[in-house]
Amino acid sequence: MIEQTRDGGDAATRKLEEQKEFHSYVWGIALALMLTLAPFALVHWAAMPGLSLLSVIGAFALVQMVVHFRFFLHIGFWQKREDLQLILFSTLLLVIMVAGTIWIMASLAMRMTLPAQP
Amino acid sequence: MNTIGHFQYVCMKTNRFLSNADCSPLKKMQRLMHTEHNNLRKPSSRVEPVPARRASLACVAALLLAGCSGDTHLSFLDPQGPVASAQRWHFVEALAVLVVFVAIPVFAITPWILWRYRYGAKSSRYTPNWNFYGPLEIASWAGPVVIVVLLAIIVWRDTHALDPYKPLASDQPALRVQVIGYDWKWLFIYPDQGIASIGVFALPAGRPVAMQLTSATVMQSLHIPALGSQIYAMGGMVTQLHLQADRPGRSLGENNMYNGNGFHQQRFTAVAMTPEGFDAWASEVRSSGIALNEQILKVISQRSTRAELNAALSQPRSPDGNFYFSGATAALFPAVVMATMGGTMVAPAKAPQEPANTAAPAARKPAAPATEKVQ
Amino acid sequence: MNLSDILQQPLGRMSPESLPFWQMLHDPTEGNVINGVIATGAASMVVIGAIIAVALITKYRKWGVLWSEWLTSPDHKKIGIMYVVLAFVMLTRALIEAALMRSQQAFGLGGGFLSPEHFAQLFSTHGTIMIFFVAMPFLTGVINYAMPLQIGARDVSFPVLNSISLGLTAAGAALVMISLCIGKFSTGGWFGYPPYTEASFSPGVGPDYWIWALTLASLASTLSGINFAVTIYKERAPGMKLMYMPLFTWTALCTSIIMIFAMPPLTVATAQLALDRYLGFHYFTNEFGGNMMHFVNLFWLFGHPEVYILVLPSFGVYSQVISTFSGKALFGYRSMVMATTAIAILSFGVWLHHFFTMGQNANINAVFGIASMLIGIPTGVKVYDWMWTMFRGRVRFTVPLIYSIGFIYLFVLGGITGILLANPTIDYQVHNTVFLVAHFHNVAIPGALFGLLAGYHFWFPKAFGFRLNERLGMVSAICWIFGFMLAFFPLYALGLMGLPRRSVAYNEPSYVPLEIAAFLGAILLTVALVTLVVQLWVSIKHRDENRVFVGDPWDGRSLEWSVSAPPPEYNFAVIPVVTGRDAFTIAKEAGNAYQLPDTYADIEVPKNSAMGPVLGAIGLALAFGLVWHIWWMVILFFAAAVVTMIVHGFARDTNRIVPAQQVRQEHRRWFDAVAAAKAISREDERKSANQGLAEQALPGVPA
Amino acid sequence: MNYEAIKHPGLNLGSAHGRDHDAAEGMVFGFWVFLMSDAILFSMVFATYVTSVGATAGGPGPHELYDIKSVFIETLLLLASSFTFGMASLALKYKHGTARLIGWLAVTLVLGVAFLGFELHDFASMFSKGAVPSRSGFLSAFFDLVPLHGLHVTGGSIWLICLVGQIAMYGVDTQVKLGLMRLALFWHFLDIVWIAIFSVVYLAGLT
Ligand code: HEA
Ligand code: HEA
Ligand code: CUA
Ligand SMILES: [Cu+2]
Repeated sequence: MIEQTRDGGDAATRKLEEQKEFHSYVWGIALALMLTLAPFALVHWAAMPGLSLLSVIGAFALVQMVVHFRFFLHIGFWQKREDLQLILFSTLLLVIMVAGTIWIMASLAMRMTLPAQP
Repeated sequence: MNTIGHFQYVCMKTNRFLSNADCSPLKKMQRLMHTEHNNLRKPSSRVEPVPARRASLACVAALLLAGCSGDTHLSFLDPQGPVASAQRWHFVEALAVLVVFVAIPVFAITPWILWRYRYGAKSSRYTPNWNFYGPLEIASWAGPVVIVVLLAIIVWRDTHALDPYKPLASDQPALRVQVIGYDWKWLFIYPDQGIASIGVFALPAGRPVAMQLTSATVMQSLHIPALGSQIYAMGGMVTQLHLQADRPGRSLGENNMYNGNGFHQQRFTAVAMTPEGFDAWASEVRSSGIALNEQILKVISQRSTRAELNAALSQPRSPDGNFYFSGATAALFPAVVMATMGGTMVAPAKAPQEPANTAAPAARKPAAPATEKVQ
Repeated sequence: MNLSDILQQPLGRMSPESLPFWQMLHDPTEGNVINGVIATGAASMVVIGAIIAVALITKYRKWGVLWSEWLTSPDHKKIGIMYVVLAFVMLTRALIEAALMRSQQAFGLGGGFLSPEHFAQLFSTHGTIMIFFVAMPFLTGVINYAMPLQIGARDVSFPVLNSISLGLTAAGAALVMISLCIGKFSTGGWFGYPPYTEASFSPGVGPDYWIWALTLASLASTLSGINFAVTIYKERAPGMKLMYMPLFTWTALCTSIIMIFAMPPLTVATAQLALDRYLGFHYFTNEFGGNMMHFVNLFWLFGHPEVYILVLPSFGVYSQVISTFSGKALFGYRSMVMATTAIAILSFGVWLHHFFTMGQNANINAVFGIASMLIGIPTGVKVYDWMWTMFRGRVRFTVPLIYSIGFIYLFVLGGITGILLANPTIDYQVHNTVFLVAHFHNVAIPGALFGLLAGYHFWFPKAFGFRLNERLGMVSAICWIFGFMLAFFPLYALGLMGLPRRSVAYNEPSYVPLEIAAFLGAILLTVALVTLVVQLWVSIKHRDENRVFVGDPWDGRSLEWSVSAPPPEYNFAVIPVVTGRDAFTIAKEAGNAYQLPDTYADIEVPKNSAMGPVLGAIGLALAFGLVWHIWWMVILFFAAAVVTMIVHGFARDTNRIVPAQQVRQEHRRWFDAVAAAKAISREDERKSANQGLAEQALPGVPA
Repeated sequence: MNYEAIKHPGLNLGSAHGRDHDAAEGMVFGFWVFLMSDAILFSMVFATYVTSVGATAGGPGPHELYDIKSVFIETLLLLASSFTFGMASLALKYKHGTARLIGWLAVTLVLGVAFLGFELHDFASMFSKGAVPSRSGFLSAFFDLVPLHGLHVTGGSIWLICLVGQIAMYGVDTQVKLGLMRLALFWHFLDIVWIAIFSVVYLAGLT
């Protein structure tokens, strides 16, 4: 790994690198704060009707998760390596399991209530 | 009230309206023996001392009721109604596809390969590094894909057609039946007739039956193979099942979901009768059945087989192993569903344990008519 | 649970009544005596077995060896062997139970000799043990043994973790064994559906035994899965691309992935059930908004992928075996890999087919039914590619190959019945009948266990340095195959005739002949197992005639055959460089399979660690305390577990060096043996002439 | 172009750490795999919660129980702790010395413990309203999900203390570095789980 030694050896590069990483953390926390504040505010002041509020909360949450992955866990799409694949694969299974569960349980709930007695 | 007499009568009726006439004495005996065997096998000793007189009457009743069981239909391969016969057809179709296109090719080609390319067969072609041949690969994928597509079509069609919740097409209104699973017996309630039964599920031939099921205890699964689908019954929940018998006859009914020691005895007979027969049976039960009151229900809800139930009643009420009740109302079923949900339902007498947490006295009270439906 | 409780009940809810003979002594009815005698007999077998084992080890002064060479060893090969031994011990019990069940049902017309409760315990423990403590340890053991060798690695990525997994699995198994001696195991079947297993319906210790045994086992499997996956990703020999990996390694990878992702739902389900039972929560109760359907859903989210955990490694074994004994490269390697991964992924999308009959709508049932059938496609591709592998090969009918052929036939039948069950319409009829029982034995035995048995015969010479007796192996294989057919085909018919599973008795005389046939089948299966034991004994006795120290008795194709049998603890004196699939075959063809390196380097291997046995023991004690509500024990051992792990974190210097000098010596010794051995042709591979060096003479007839 | 893209992605020691950096490869990947398994665990608990929200069995529901202010504070604490752990990672990677490393870790620990304190306070106030787990299916599901996260945070805190102890004993050696990297992943991962909790449980519950 030629690149490694070069990077590792050079103090100035390392300094730059550190700056960059520090900024990335600052960006991360700033974005995360915003993405937290917004939905809390919306809910606190009940600024929206129920269903659309739910989807907005969901959207904020998803974006914030991506932000965390990107800025705190340093996972990015440009990396074609195991961790990203692993995360995407896990997400796939997670979605299958959770969505399937909700689909099934919702159907069951609908079909198992006591019908109105004539 | 002369209970035994009534029962004899009810049984007789049940029997008479069965137009199935091939009852050889031998088969009667057989059936009788098994009923007896059943009664003697139960673990509880409470039931043993059946007075002799009653026992002999019981024999008579059992004979009458079960006599023509010569052919109790056990299987959907011997279907007695439209659902089961559609299922049989589906089974045959799928099996045929699988046998012809999956089993036979593999079973035929494998031995041929093994023989032709056995180690000793030095003259056969040997290609140690041959590991890819496009057309063969494509065929290996395409074959199964085609088969699955074929099967998927019939799955989609039949799953929708035979959804147990789907009412059966008929020019007659469906007979409503509500089924409550207790440990180790099924209670069939006919709300429109005001009657109920345990051990026998009577239905008029040629008319659809719309069932609602719940369980007063653990999960169970109601299954009458010769008539149609099985479906789970669960506490606090209502499942539905639609069945129909095409002609009079008796079929085996059972629980398929293990629920304890009496599990294998949780059987019943589905008796399809002529419509007039059914009406007469119903009115007979209405006039002479045991009144289905609080107290009886409480006894039923104990963990017991039918025989144990009989012994537990203040006086044995079932000469033939079955029970017939009058005074069953449509309110009973929802009450059980609600009770299970709200928390007042008694767990089996053996068990009740206080929840570990007593910090919430409010929790002990039944929930207000539960609008929050359990999912 | 406060201090006074703890002090007042130092033994929790344990009492003399928990002993298996209590009821028999106090209420000696005929039934109680029969059941009591059987239960006590079983318990004494466990106790006596344990005593004999302890006595023998003490007599031959093997405690030290056992501890330092085996229990604390981080060597994946030894851990693998211990897994298989554990599987075998548990198998003995589960098989006896199976035989008891078959006899009960053979005489089950209206009665039989077992009480319903006893029978319920039999099927519950049999199912639980077979799945979690026979099949799982067996396949984990085989993967452990073979996979690192196949990829040219020195060990798995986390050797100590590996030993911990073994410890926890053994703890779970021990818990199930203890349940024979004190208290009773669950009667809720291997999936323990609530509310039946809730405190209000099963107040005893049974479900608690089940919960904690599964918790230990599933924890262990998750860790194993992580360990294997990382090993395969990170420890491959240089040059071994993913697409160069032997197929067994591929199936090991897919199995690990399933373990990693399928165990959590089980953990959640059992943990929630435990909370219900211990703290009065309401996940699955009938009351207060509990919903047992959650459990069903969660359990099968695990349960279905689980059955592919069972079968995939065996698929891998068949791939190696068929290719090796056909003297031919695996046909359609790429398809095989694709099929394996497809099965692994699809296995997460079909769980609902275990509860078609619960009441969800037809769309859901149809979608999951069709999804289940989709699995038939990749599975079929594998079956066909195995056939094409033998096509134009030189098929040698060794024991592993006989298993493979038995497998192809029987598994196709089992798969077909699986496809039938995947038709919701049909499942509405045969769900929870013995038709289902026949299906899953038909896939689990020929699919999973035959494969593991084939692997056992295949790799045994590698692990111990001598071959197993061929003739007895053949007898046993034939008994397995025909015994299986006789034991389980009748159940298909019985299921179609309406016999529910888990029935202790029945009333239909027409069932009897079929039940008797199944009983005879079970006897034949027992014969097969006994033959297997005899085979092992005979083989050990005659081991010197069958030595294969050189290490390649079957003209193997992957790297595990390129080292001595048994391999040195560091596996490879020099890590091989891989240039293609079937790495060892390539080397043999190129004539550089056996070469001395110029230099040897020091090799770093992990030091022995007591973590595995210690955490296993702590886990067992903790679980036992939980089962019996012995709270001081729970607190004590929970603390012990935490402390142990913390202390382990503080440990340093966990590796030791095997000096180059020693590596060199061992390698030279083996090399001399290679030079001295006579290369034999495949005709002679089952004779004692076979010292493990394969003749490269087979002239490939050009295509 | 930097070496992160060359070595494993995610948190990195960097090549300045030589052998330690290499050793991290398998360890960190293994830990990722574990986290994903844990994610499935959480997701199943989430699924239970989502499908049990209605099962209050006549007992108290989200609106009576959840306190948005408290949750907001908890969220901020956790977010801040993620940031401070990030600072600790930088201190480790760029070798700012043991004191600074331990300093950031200590701040993180304090924030984590404060979070736990608030959470316990929430639970206590729920209990006082009769909202105990055995009251209803809904509350059972709640007390599965949220405390499960809390337990993870507790475990993380204990781990953190142990690592500081190891630093005190051995200095920042390979094992400490590997430990810190994995703990960092764990900590950030718990933050992500918390996002799901405050959105799905609290905010959705209060709409
Ligand atoms: C891997 C799984 C597995 C295996 C191998 C078996 C093997 C056998 N099973 Fe099992 N069985 C189950 C899994 C398994 N079973 C499960 C999950 C249930 C459901 C439980 C429940 O209801 O909840 C069940 C239930 C079950 C029942 C109850 C049926 C009912 O509900 O009515 C019966 C009845 O007879 C039965 C019989 C048998 C028999 C006769 C064998 C054997 O005799 C068949 C012969 C096979 C072997 C003996 C194993 C072969 C392995 C080896 C040879 C390894 C050798 C080892 C080394 C070389 C180290 N089984
Ligand atoms: C090793 C274990 C194993 C394996 C491999 C399988 C494989 C399959 N199983 Fe099985 N199954 C179990 C173990 C296993 N099963 C167990 C233990 C249970 C019961 C649990 C319990 O209730 O206790 C069960 C229950 C079970 C059910 C639930 C039934 C019920 O509860 O009512 C269903 C339903 O769909 C099912 C389906 C399938 C299918 C479709 C496959 C497929 O993977 C099969 C695929 C194979 C083939 C199809 C054959 C080869 C293919 C070809 C030659 C190609 C051409 C074929 C086609 C295109 C169709 N299984
Ligand atoms: Cu009466 Cu036939
Ligand atoms: Cu399945």
